[in-house]
Amino acid sequence: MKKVKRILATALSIAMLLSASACASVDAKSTSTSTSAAAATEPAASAADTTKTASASGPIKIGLTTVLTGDRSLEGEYASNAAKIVQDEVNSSGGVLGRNIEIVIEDALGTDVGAVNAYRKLAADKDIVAIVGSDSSNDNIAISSSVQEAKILTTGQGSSPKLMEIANSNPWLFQLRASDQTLCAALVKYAVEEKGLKTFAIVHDTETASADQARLFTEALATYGITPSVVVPFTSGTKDFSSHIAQIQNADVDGIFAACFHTEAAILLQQLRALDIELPVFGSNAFGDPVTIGLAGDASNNVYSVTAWVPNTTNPKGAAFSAKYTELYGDACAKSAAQIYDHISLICEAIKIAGTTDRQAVRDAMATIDNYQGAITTYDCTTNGDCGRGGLIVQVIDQVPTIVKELYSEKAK
Amino acid sequence: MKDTLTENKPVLTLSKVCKNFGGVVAADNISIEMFGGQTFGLIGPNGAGKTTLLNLITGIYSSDCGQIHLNGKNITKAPTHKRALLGIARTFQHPRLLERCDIQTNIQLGIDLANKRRRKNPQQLQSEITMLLGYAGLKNVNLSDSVEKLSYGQRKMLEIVRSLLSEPAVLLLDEPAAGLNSKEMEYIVALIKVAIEWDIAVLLIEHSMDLVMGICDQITVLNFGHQIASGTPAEIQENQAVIDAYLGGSGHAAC
Amino acid sequence: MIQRLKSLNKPLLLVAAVIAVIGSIFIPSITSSYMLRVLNITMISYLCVLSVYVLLGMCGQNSFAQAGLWGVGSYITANVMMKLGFPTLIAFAASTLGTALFAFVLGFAFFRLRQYYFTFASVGLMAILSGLFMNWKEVTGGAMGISDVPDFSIGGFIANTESSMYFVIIIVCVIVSLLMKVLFKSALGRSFMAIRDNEMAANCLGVNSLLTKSIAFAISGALCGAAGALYANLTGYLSYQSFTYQQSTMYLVMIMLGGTVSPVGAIIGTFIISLLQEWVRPLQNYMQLIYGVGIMILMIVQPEGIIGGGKALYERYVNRKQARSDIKQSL
Amino acid sequence: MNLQLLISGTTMGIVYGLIAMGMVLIFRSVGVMNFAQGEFLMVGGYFCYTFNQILHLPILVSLLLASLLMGVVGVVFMRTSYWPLRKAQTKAIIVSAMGASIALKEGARLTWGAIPVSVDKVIKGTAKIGTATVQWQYLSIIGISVVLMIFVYILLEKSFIGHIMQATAQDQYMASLVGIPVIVSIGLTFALSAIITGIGGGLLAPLFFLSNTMGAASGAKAFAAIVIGGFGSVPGAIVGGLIVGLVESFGGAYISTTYQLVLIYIVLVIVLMFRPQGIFGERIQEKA
Repeated sequence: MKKVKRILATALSIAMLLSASACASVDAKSTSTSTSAAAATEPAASAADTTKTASASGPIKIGLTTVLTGDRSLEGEYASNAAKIVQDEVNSSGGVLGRNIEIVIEDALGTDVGAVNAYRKLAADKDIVAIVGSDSSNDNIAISSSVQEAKILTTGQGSSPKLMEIANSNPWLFQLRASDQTLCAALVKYAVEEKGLKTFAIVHDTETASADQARLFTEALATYGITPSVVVPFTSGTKDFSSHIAQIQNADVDGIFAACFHTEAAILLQQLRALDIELPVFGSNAFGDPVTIGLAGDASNNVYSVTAWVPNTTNPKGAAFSAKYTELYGDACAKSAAQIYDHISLICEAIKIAGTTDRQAVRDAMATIDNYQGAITTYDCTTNGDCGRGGLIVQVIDQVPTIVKELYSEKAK
Repeated sequence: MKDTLTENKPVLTLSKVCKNFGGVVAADNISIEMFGGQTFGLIGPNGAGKTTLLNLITGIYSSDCGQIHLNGKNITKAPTHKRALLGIARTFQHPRLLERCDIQTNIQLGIDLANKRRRKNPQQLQSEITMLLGYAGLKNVNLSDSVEKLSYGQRKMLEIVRSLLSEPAVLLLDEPAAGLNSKEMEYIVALIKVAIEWDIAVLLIEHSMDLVMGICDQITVLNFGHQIASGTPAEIQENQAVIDAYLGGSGHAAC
Repeated sequence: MIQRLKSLNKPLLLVAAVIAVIGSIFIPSITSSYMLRVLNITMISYLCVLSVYVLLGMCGQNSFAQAGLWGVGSYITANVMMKLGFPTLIAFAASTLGTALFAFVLGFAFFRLRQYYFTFASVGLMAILSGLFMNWKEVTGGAMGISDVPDFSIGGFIANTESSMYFVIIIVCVIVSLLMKVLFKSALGRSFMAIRDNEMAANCLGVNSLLTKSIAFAISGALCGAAGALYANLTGYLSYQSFTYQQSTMYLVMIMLGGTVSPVGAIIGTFIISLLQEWVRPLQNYMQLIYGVGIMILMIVQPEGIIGGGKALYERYVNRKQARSDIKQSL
Repeated sequence: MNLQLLISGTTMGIVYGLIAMGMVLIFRSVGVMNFAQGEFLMVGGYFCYTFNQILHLPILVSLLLASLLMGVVGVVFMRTSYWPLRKAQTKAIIVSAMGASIALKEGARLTWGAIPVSVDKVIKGTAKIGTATVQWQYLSIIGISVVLMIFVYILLEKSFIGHIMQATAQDQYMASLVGIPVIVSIGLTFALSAIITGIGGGLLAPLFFLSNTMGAASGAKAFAAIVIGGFGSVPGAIVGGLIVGLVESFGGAYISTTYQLVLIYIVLVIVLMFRPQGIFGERIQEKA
């Protein structure tokens, strides 16, 4: 199925590139064909048609904004796959309130304007009961004012403390994720107390989440009276880390705290190990992610990472989902996918409790949910921010993230 | 309306101006004096450095040595737009108009320059425009048409009209008659007459001898950047060096 | 001939304008807040595209730094309102003039560069600005950006809803468009076009290239600054994600698509591209692909832009008509 | 440390130089900057990935096959996004190239997915140079790049095809008058450019990993390299590349890692201010 889709896509793109050379008449044709093809190969495409009128018997619509296209489209691939799984799963088990659910996906484009437009388009559809925001604190903060306006239950995937503040002051926005504050603190605790390391370097992407995590690492270290010997920031898309590594070497430290996304993480690890720097690396969630491990290969061994999710999780619900994902799509199931699974399940749960699809009722129902067992962890939505409880500290051994410590954090207040 | 002052005081003086590109001498110690209300011919075979001299006067090239004075003001170092403001107007061998604008705008551009010195009163301006367009044979073109609609000759006329409207002290015409038919030649002559009427010093680069000999008060002949002769048309026609330059091996005139 | 046709068009245009005005007044009451936001953003982009029109369309200078200037405007507003606590109008003025000044000074440095060297410098400027937007914590709030920028307000009137902001923006757009018309007819505008069509001839007509180009860049800066101020007030959240090189290229695409010959081109281009972005949403995964190919095809079909192409057609039609009438007369 | 920086700076520099060279070839032949060059890098990388990881061919074979395919891509790209607009103003060509680059990015994502992937290294492991360590992959990149550069030089200066290309680059109309089929010659140039850049992509994949957006970053730096080195000059592109690479590594180590990219562009602007034509370029004199 997937292969076919991809081959078709290639054929299409080439066909259209060629058609571009021909005259306008070709334009109409090629566009229309590709549209239909898109609809055929992309179930969600038909779902995006928001012109259907409301009806009690029709499916319950849940919105999902994610980055399908453009620079951050990795997130979207996982999200839309996961959305399909959870949609089928719920519907095959009798749906919610006896009705099927339908997940309407809009593309956040990886820009503020894109995120807001996508969100508002979903919110404008009266049938949509709740919306899952995209996997970026920036996007979630960007939409927060629209959330106030739209008065519809919205779950944010971002993990930054800033988002937590905003969520706590916004009754409609829930941050269904452990705030980095708790997780980063836990990793520092582990490195200092259980590994007994004294001096650290911090290397981080200046992009929002990573910059935040770096700040939190520093703050947590301060509680042990440790100030990082050197802090080395870099911009997203950095390919050559020699100057960064040089600074770390000069500082000569016991351990490295690192915060960035998959590609940068993998490149950083590879270049570190290539220079025979075997220092322990304590990384943000990306460092324990299958994508990073797949890229970095052996270089990812003996890397510690604080994350909420590993594909080989012990949590039965998570394990089942992870297995299903891999079976359907071939790749290992990443955090972004599991997150969508939990968000949608939680929303369905809220709808069940509310017993209606009235937006206000669903929102109130959400606020009553406490220690709900999801695929990633348990959730406590009694306050809007920092709802995901617990996390994991994993060590990568033979390219497999192995849990060395399970965390259950109290809510950050 | 000529006054005696400008009669004996040169408007534009080039003293020992020289320029060379790499080894090639484009202008070698050229000295010229131009008077208001007179036409000054500049002739010579192709590549004699006529256009270069124009570029030196307008400041597109900076001269290697020598000095240029306009109404006693030294403008040797002044940038092109300054010189234009001080009253040096020119046309180009191939007309350079605002290709993507209408004729009105092109004319207006000349008036803008005049306005930068002092505002003109509208009625007088309007009459001037109609008169000049009349002389230029552009009487019945539509001012709101794009210049793309004009013929090559008409463009050249328009360019001259534009420079005249900018009320220059000196008007430099670079081969205005090249590629024009006899009718259009007459327009050129008419326009130059207007310039003289307005007490403008006209510098005329031209290959068409009849035109030059017919209209110029003074003529200078250039060859390979050297000033080989100067004088009245009559003197020039007698001058042996000139005849050699034209008939001898060193290049030949276009006409 | 054309004169007559134009005069024939006059009443039509008037009617069209009236319809447009009435229509635009009623739009907020009939559209969703989603569509309204799209329109607001589109109109803000229109201001930025106008800035490209002034610089490229009128003065013939191509810049890739417009989104950067837009960002400068936004961050000025955010800082003036939040850190210094000034009211909207002052912030708006500060953004407009501040960005204009910024652009003017840079222009004075960059326009010593001829032809496409300026374009290169502008690419550099854009990269430098986006680097600052992302990392200069004190001013731009770093990557996290600045949230909760206050709403637009004058005296008692606070534009805290989408529709009220819609009217604010549309008023600014109309005023700016009229100013564009004035500029186009002014001596300054003519000197821009003189430089565009032939810089040397322009100099010989007393136009100071460096100064004039810098002024053009300053005006485009002012437009971007105004757009930035409105954007900050509208969304209340600024982050580096918005002010990117890609955004600058989008503005270029918009003006090229609409046609660089007149502000109308800017309007058409902006609306086509912005709305296309939203129309292709149902294609989900494929939207950007179609979008990209769409741009290519449009460019190939209308290299002069839609207005340019339209103008050509119109003139051909006029000429045909003229020719026919001439033949008639000759018979 | 400095030796380390020098070596990594140089290697990165050569890489940028390689991409820049591809851009310069196109610029010289059609006088327009190709805004989709970075995408050539990406597509080349993915072709290499397809042969190497999906069809499990040895890396060198994959590189060869990928480069052949890239030749085709180059021609198709020329035919679709340049040729129809060859008579239009250059801005139109730039815009259509931008459209093409979006289309290529998205096409690649739809074909190969958004999850970044990698390919085999030509030579695994690391080598020691004095106190510095460098991955063999870098060294092989330098090796192959140098070979490619020499190849391009010979092709352009010594071969018949090269002369055809140069003639067309100098004056398309004249070239067509003396019976050179312009479309063929331009097509060849695009193909050559795509091949060079594509191979670059294949070689970089194991170091920087493949994603549909990898083109942009490298493209930007290659652009800086061209401007610094001198527009339209092949040696300029390479020297510019080296400068960018060194500024990146040393600037990062001694000035600021946050503003690495900014530093490069500050250098670019400074160079423009004092020598607009770049180091090797010759200034374009405006004709009076």
